[in-house]
This record gives sequence, structure tokens and C-alpha cells, in this order.
Amino acid sequence: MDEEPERAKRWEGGYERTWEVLKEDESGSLRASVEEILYQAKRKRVMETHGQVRLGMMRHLYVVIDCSRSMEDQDLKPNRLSSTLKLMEAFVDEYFYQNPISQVGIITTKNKRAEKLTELAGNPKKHVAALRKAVDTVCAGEPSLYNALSLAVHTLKHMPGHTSREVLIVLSSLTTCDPSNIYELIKTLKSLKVRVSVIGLSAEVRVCTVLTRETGGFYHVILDESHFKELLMLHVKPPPASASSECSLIRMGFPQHCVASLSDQDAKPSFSMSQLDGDSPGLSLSGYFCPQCHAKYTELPVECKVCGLTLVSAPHLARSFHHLFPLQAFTESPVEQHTDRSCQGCQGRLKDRSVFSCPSCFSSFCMDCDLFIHDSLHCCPCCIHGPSVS
Amino acid sequence: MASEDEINLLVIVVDVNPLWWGQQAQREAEFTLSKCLDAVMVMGNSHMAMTRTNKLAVIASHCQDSHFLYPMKNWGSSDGATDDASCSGDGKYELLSVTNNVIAEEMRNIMLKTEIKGNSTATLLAGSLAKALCYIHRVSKELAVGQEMKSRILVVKASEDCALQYMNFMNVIFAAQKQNILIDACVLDSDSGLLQQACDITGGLYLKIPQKVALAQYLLWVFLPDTEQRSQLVLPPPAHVDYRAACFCHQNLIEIGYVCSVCLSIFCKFSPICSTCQTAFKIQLPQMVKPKKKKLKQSI
Amino acid sequence: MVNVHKGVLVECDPAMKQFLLYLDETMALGKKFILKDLDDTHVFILAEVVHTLQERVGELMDQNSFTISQK
Amino acid sequence: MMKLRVQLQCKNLHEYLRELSPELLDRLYNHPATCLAVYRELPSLAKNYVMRMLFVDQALPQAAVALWVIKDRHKDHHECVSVLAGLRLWHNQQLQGGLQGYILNPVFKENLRTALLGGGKAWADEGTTLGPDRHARDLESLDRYAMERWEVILQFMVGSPSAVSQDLAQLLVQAGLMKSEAGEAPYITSAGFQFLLLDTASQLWYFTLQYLKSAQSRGLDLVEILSFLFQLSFSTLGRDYSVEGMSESLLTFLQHLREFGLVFQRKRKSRRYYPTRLAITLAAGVTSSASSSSSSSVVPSFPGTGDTGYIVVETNYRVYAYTNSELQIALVALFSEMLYRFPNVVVAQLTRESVQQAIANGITAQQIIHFLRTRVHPVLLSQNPVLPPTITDQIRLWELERDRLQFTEGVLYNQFLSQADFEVLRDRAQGLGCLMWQDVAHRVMVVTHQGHSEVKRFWKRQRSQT
Repeated sequence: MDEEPERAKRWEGGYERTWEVLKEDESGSLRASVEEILYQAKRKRVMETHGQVRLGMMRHLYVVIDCSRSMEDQDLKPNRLSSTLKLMEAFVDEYFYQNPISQVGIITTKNKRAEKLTELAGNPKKHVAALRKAVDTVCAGEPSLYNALSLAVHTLKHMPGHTSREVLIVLSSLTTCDPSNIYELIKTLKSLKVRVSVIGLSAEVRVCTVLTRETGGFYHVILDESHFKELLMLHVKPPPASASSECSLIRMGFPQHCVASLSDQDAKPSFSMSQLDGDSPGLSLSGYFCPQCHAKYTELPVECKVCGLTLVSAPHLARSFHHLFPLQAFTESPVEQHTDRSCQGCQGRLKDRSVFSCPSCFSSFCMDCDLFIHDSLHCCPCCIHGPSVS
Repeated sequence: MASEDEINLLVIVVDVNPLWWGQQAQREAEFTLSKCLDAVMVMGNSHMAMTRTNKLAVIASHCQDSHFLYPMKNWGSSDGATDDASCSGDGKYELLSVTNNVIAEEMRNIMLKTEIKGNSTATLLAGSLAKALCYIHRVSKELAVGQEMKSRILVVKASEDCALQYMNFMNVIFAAQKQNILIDACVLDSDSGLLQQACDITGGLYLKIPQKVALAQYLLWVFLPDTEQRSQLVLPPPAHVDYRAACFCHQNLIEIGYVCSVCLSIFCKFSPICSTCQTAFKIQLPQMVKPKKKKLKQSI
Repeated sequence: MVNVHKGVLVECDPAMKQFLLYLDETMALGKKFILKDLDDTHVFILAEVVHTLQERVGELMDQNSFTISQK
Repeated sequence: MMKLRVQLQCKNLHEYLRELSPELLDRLYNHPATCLAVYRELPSLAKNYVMRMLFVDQALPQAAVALWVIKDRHKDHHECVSVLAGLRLWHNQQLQGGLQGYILNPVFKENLRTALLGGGKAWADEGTTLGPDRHARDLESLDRYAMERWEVILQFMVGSPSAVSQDLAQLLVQAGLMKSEAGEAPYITSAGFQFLLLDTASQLWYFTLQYLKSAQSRGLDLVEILSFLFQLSFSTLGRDYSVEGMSESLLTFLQHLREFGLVFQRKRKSRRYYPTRLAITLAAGVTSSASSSSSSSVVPSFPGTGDTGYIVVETNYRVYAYTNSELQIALVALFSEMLYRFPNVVVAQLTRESVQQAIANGITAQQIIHFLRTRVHPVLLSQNPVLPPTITDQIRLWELERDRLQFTEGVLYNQFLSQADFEVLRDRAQGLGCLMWQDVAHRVMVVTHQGHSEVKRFWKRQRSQT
């Protein structure tokens, strides 16, 4: 393996005088400078999110959760395991919200073994249920990076080339127990284009540094719980697709929701195919019917169990559009330059020092609206009105 | 009741598309834009009369712009001391009469000011909804600590859907869903696929009213109750929503289509190059056979 | 024949009742005051001692409590 | 009875209205403001009922109305029906074909419509426009004025010397908040202590109720002043209104309101008045009555004035009150021990003695907690629960400590000759609802003091028969 690039460790750097950032104003209050810091932080989030070209929209992600002894540490409250599982629930929800046609699977590792908690699947409910159940897991032994990764690869390598193959490891232990040379496995991962990212709960470990560097993932070590959450959410956004990844047209079904009306005497309740997995048996009158083989499902998106067609609804695809067509960042200018002192979004008064203007329609917005537009709305409320609608 | 302290914000978006209303006036003289606005005001007044904490905003959705009818621009600039003591001098609750006067005044401004440029005749509903969401967001930011707010949007829609708005409309719907904001729709004329989806996704009510003249009654009857009260009342069943996708090439509704793996554009026929993102696709074998093979391999 | 006494019905927890019995036995109020020991949580007492009794109970609670915070 | 404490009872608007006579109610609904106020206090489902029927002129069949509600919510439906009927907002009416139907009270309907849509005559006589006021008041000074006036009353109750009219003092005595013995200055009662700890809105409503109770004896017309009160509560803050067209008794009432701080009038003879925030929040106090203080009314008691939340409670039993109002300090001192005093803050300590002292004064633990909760500093509002649970629990425990013995006056019956005798007498006592305790095996029973004479008489009759 080649030499690690030179990178200053935090402890090697100069002493950070965090308190010197705070300055008292004339009246001795810290408020102004604290607000300035908060304001900068808000802006940073918006600025960070731009400049992507092509994204892997169909993702296959395995999350590996360390369940070794060290997960019982109580530096996260109430302990590392509970805290991780709780954040993971939020992660799964957010992941499916932003990546509606992607899949997730969960792997746990302890006692030198790795096992699948859930298979790769596109339905958040099952994962969340499994995570809730996992709270009672006994944390024991050492984790095994090798076993966990090879378990993940075993499934991921069969995934079609136009999708992304990703592994996200939440590692608490500083050691790993591997049955064979992990560097060999890293090479395999690299050749299979599996991207591995690691979030460390304890400290930086060299093997992870190499692992992530080689496969093109991120490696972060958490500072505290809120930082942990931030790092997890970083992985919600689809990663840039590698240039070499295949592109293809995928055949998909858009089934209609059919309700057999109560007046219809011939309507018979039927089972849904998704109940083959064993949960919640029940008959229902309504459902989505696969346009190819007429198998019935109660929820979308799903891969048809009979003919293998991916069934989605149009809004699922639409939900990903904002990643593909991101809204440009608005330009910031001091409020004095504007004669009309009202925000085009909320019609309220521009009360902050800065005003944000859309580069294409030149409408001005207040900071709250700017953040909201970029975080949730993903389209400029004024450009929509313009004649050149995309 | 614990919910007494909660603020309930209703944003009404009214379609004031002049073309549609102009045609309507010729079709049915007894139901004009001013009748419609009257009904909306009755709805708004009833909402505000319900509790002290109910708040209202009204947005007019035009074919080129959206205007806030109430509250006026620069709200929140100074406190509520309205200098214009424009009291109607009758028995109406003062707050309501002030509100109604503002709405009527702003509406008059719009009608006088706007001229129609070009030939875009569709109402830009997505823009109005986006503004409504911005407004709700801002109001929720300015709440006192510990105060909670529930908000919903009621769309009174007249003209036809505009297919070009699809993507923006979807973005708006998802933003609303994320903020737990209901979108209700009261449709006067032809069914709107976009609004049906909006209502279904956000959990709002969709109703195409059979009798336009009775708009006020429909509004009071169906759309006045808030979320909590809706759980008690018998209300129209959820609309049957068509979730089939429209292909990007011919705007046909399709059941099986091809999706570009890079930009998620939907096509009804296989083509070697994506027309949206210009990606060249690898020519694949017909997919019908492939998955079965994969299945076999896995199950061994 | 029926016997009738006027007085006060006291309802309390069993521990408190034992304390009342103790006060009664040791003549702490200067005399016997329990007219009838009814059950674990009820006693019937003379009406005139209620006030002094409350004071004694208050004293007991004072003895059993300590100041929670330093000043 | 030896009940140690009297809970301050505060009725809500509906409970109050339901006690009024039907004729009075019908007259009340003659004003749009009253209709709107009554409407606002209805349960939310009932509000929807009224709205649905407001623009319908015929009666609706009862069966159809019952179908408005989904099946498993029929309990709510019945509650609404009884509330609406109880307030005489709707009547039963025979439909053509013999069906029973509901129809809205026509007077109520007419006036609620007016309130919503306009028409009819103006609430106040606007005939003579006042023109701009040279001494116009801004909101801030109105708030300050209102608060000052109200605090004068509270201060008077705590015993600090402040100028309060004879009328008002008398009213406080009548309300049972103060007591006066011949010739002496009135002093505060246990109910008064509880009153002090309520939030301003509840205080106002309680006080208003008491005022209304005595209104008729003062020769005021109940309908007239209630309508006026509701009209005030729907007025706009910062606007001036004219006294033109007000009757003599209403003018007297206005002077009282002026003394409470509900309206501002520059001079007694001034032709205009400004309603203050107190008048407008009056309706807010209607719902959060004192008895339901456990509800989550975390909204600061008096929005807009400087003294919203000023108390910080720490887990070490310290209470910091950021205020320099003598009254607020006096209130905190009701249940805590003062430690230090600074220009803008006082530091106090909750101790067992101080809390029990307060409880001995008739204040309940719940009221102390509610007081702290509603006046808590905004920084604490963001945490959940708002007050440290250790503190609230301890305050309750301190209260329970006093409750370890429960005394009830009673009469003990024992030494029955036969089981039959015992059972006859016991059943009789049970029937009268005065049996407090019994032991069948030992033939002992205790009846209440009140029940005793009746039981004794019964026993004598019983014996003479056998």
C-alpha cells in the first residue's frame, strides 16, 4: 500500500483559542458575536451543497453496525449502542425520503462474526422495526471488519452496474479480528467499485483510513452526538457517480392504485405478494397491480417478486429530482442596496443585514426563506412564475 | 383542552386567472370571481372566528405572479397598530372587517395593475404554493418559545393544470409533506391531477364541487374543520389518484416505461441516447429474461 | 342496645397509625384519646385532641426531615 | 366540617351561562359580540355543527346530523348536542313528516352571521366620529397602565397601602378574597392567597365572575354589561372608542373597568376610552379556569408586557426572580424564603418550612407549581418538563406530608345486640350516603356528623316498632 498523504492531526496543530472568537460589544454583551457565528454556520450549510455533476441515484447501501463490547461505553447517552440505533432510525427514514428508489441492508458484527440484520430492501418499515428490536442486543467480543465487508460484498457484487454499491460502517472498537489479510479484500472492493465509508466512534484507525481512501469513501470520527448525527446525514445525499459506472435505461412499472369498490359484488379480497415475507398477513381489496404480471402489492416502491420488474410511482422519481437539478446558490448583498424592503417569499420585512437574490430572476429573499428554499423547497418561488419554466 | 394554545394557520390560495374567470362569466353569470372571493372571505372569517389563535393568509394566484392579499407586504415590520381605522361601521367583528377590507383592496390593485403578457394562460399554482410555504416557514420561525403551530393550505382552483409545472409542483408537495402541512384542494372546474397527488401525499382533502354556486357551503362544510376535527367527522373519501407517470417524450401516461439511470427521465420507448442528459446507454439484452437468471443464481 | 360515641374518624397509613397508638399508650397528650382502634388505616379518636395531634405529627415530621440544601 | 382547605372554584363561561335563566340567555344573544364569544367557547365539534347550520334556514333532521360524525365518535356527538341544547343555541323542531329536527336559535344565528359577515348596526355607536386624539396612547403605555392598575388591586390584597376605592374593597370582600371585621382594614383570606397565585387571565375572569354575581344587586343590567364586556374583548388594541350612546349604568360599569385597568380613560368625563390588553385577554381566562391548572398552558400569562416569565427555578431549590416589582417579590415570598435582593433580581429558596407555611395559608402545591410554571423565564421554556421534576415532586411531597392524617368528624356506633340490628342500621346509613366506615364482623360503623341525627331518629323508630 502506498504512503498516506501528509495530513496534520488535530493534536499536532496549534492551540485553538475558541474563546477568543467571542468578542464583547460596547455594552459588554456577547450576543452579537454569537449570532454572527450562528449565522455563518447557517450559510455554510447552503454553500456546501453545490457543484455536483452526476449522481448515483439508485443506491445499494449496506450499513454495518459494530455490536462489539465497546458499544457499551457510555460516552454517548445512554450508551453507544442505543444512541447509534436511535440515530440510525432517523437515518433510514431520511435515506428513503431522499432516495426513494434505493435500497438499504443492515449488518451487525460482534464476537468476530458478522450477520445480516436485514436484507437489502426498499421499505423503511422493516429496517426501522429491526433496529428497534436490536436495542436489546448483548454487545460482546470483537468486531470483524473482514467478515462484515465480505458479507456485504457477497450481495453487492450482484447488483447491476448502473447502481451504486456502498457500505457505511459505524465502528466503535479500536481493534478488528480478521480471518485473513484485509488489504486483499480492499483490493477486491476497489475492483468491484464498492465505496466504503466509516464513521468512527472512538479514534482514527489506520486500517479504516486506508480502506476509505482506496475505495473512495469518507472517514470521520465523531466529536459528540450532534456531530455523529451530522456525519450520518452526510451519507443521505447520493454520492457522485464514478465516471466509469454504466448508464442504462431501466425498465420500470408504474402501477395504478386500484380499489375494488364496495358495491362491486365480484370483488374478492386477496393477499398481497409482499406478505410472502411473512409479516402482517391480511386480505385487502385495494392494492397496486404489477402491469406485467398482475401480482398485487400494498406498498410501493417494490421489486416484483414474480417478474422482477421494479414498481414505483411517479412521485418517487420526482422526489429525487432536486438532487439532479439543484437550485443555484443565491447571491448575498447588504440590505441597504435594496429599495423594496420586503421578501419575495414570505412577504415579510427584510430584517437581516443581508439579502439574498436569485441569480436568474433577481428576486430578493430574507435569510430564513433562503435557507428554507435551499433546504426543503429546491425551487425558486419567483422563477416558477417566469415565462421560461424548465 | 391542550390544543387551545396552539396556533392554527390557514393559507388560502385562490386561483384568479383572468382568462378562466372571463370565460366563466360568460358561461354562468351567477358565479363570478367576486362571488368566489366572497365565499373565500366567508371561509376565512369563519376560520378566524373559531378561536383567538387561528391565523389567516390569502394568496391570489395569477397567471404570471402570486400576490399576497392578506397580510399585506412588510407584515411584521411594526406591531399590529393599524393606523387606518377602516371600520365598516356595521355589526361585523372588527378584526374580520379590517381583514376583508384589506383583501378587497389588494384584489382591486391586482386587477387594475396586471396586464397579460405573452400567451401563458395557465395559473402558476406551484409558485403560489411555494410562497405559501415560505410564509408558513417564516411565521413558524417567529413564534414565541414553546408555542406550537399547525398549518394547512387550501387551494381554490379554477383553471386547467399546467404540465410544465410538474417538477416544481412536486418539489413543493414534498416540501409541504416534510413540514407536515396539509394541502386541501377545492376544484371548481376540471379535475387536477397535480392537486390530487398533492392532497394524497400530504393527507389533505380533494373535492371537485358539483355546484359552483354553493362554493361557500362546500368550503364551510368540508374544509373548515382542522385536522383534529376531521378525525371525528364524516368527510368525502380520498380521491382516486392516478400515479402513472407521464413520459418525457410524448407526455403519455404509461404503465411500463424506461427510466434513465442518470437523470431519472422517463421514456415510453427505448432510445440509445437520453434526450435530457445526453447520456449514451449501453445496449442491453431485453430485460425480460435477465432477472429470472439472477433469481436463479441467488437461490442456488 | 347500641353504644354511640361522638368523635373524629382518622384515616392514615399503617405507619402513622402505629405512631398514634404509641402516643396513646405513652399518654403523650396527657390522656388516652383513642376511642376505638378500627383497622390498619382507621382509628376513632376524641374530637378535642385533633389540634394537638396535628402539632405532634408536625413535630414528628420535622424530626424526620433534614434541610435539603445549604444556604 | 374539618376540611382544612377550600379550593378556589372558578367556573368557565359555559358553566356560568348555563346557570342563567332562559329568558336572560335569549336576550344575551341579541348582541353579535356575545354570540361570537359563546361560539368560541364551544367544543370544536360543536363549532363545526354551528358553522354547517349557520347558512341553512330549514331545520335539519336529527338523524342526518348524527351521521355527520364517524361511528366511534358518537360520544362526542352527544356531548355537543347537550351543550348546544343547554345553551339554547339550537332547538328541537318537528319536521314535515314527523321527523325530529334541529334548528339554530334564530336570534343567535342572526347575530353570529352579523358578526361574521357584517350588516346590522354597529356594536358601539360610531355615529359621532371622535377625530384624532391629541393624547393618543401607544400600546406600550396602555399595557403599562393596565398592569399598574391591576397590580394596585393585588397589592392592596397583600396588605401594602394603596389607594383602592371603597367599592372595590367591598367587592373583594364579597368575592371572599378578603375579610374585614367591623372597623378594621380588610385582610386576605385563604381564597385570596390562592387567587394571587393564578395567572392574570384567570384572576381577571374569576374577578369578573364575582363582579357579575353582585352586579344585579348594584342595579346593573346583567345582559347589558356582559354584552359590553364581550364587545371589549373583541376590540382592537390601541384604538379608541367613544362612550357616546352608553347608558348611565354602563357608564358606571365603565368606571369600574377603569379602576381594574381594563379600559383606559384619560379623565373620568373623557368621551373616549381605550380597551387595554387586560380586556382583550379576558376571554383567554375563560377557558383556562383555575381548577384545570394542570393543563399545559405554558403560554406566558401576559404576552406583550415586560414581565412575561421572570422566574428561574434550579434543581437546588433556588428561585431567581428577575423582577423589581414589589408585588411579584411579595408573591414569590408567599412560598419561599428570601435570601438576597439585588436591583433587578431576588434570590429565594424553596424550603420545607416556607412551602408548608404557604400550604397552611391555604395554598395548594398545585397552585405553587402552576404559579412558577406560568411565570417561568423564557430560557426554561425550551426544556421539557419546564420545571425541574425534583422540585415539583418535592413540593407535592411536602404537601402530602401534611395529609398523612385525615380527620373527619363522625359518630361511632358499636355494641349492637344482633347482626340484624347492625345490618338494618348500616343499610339505612348507606342509603342516606353518610356511612363512612363499617366492620361487619365486630358490628362497628361510623357515620358522618350530619347523618347522625337522621340515623338516630331512624333507630328510635325502628326500636319502637319492634
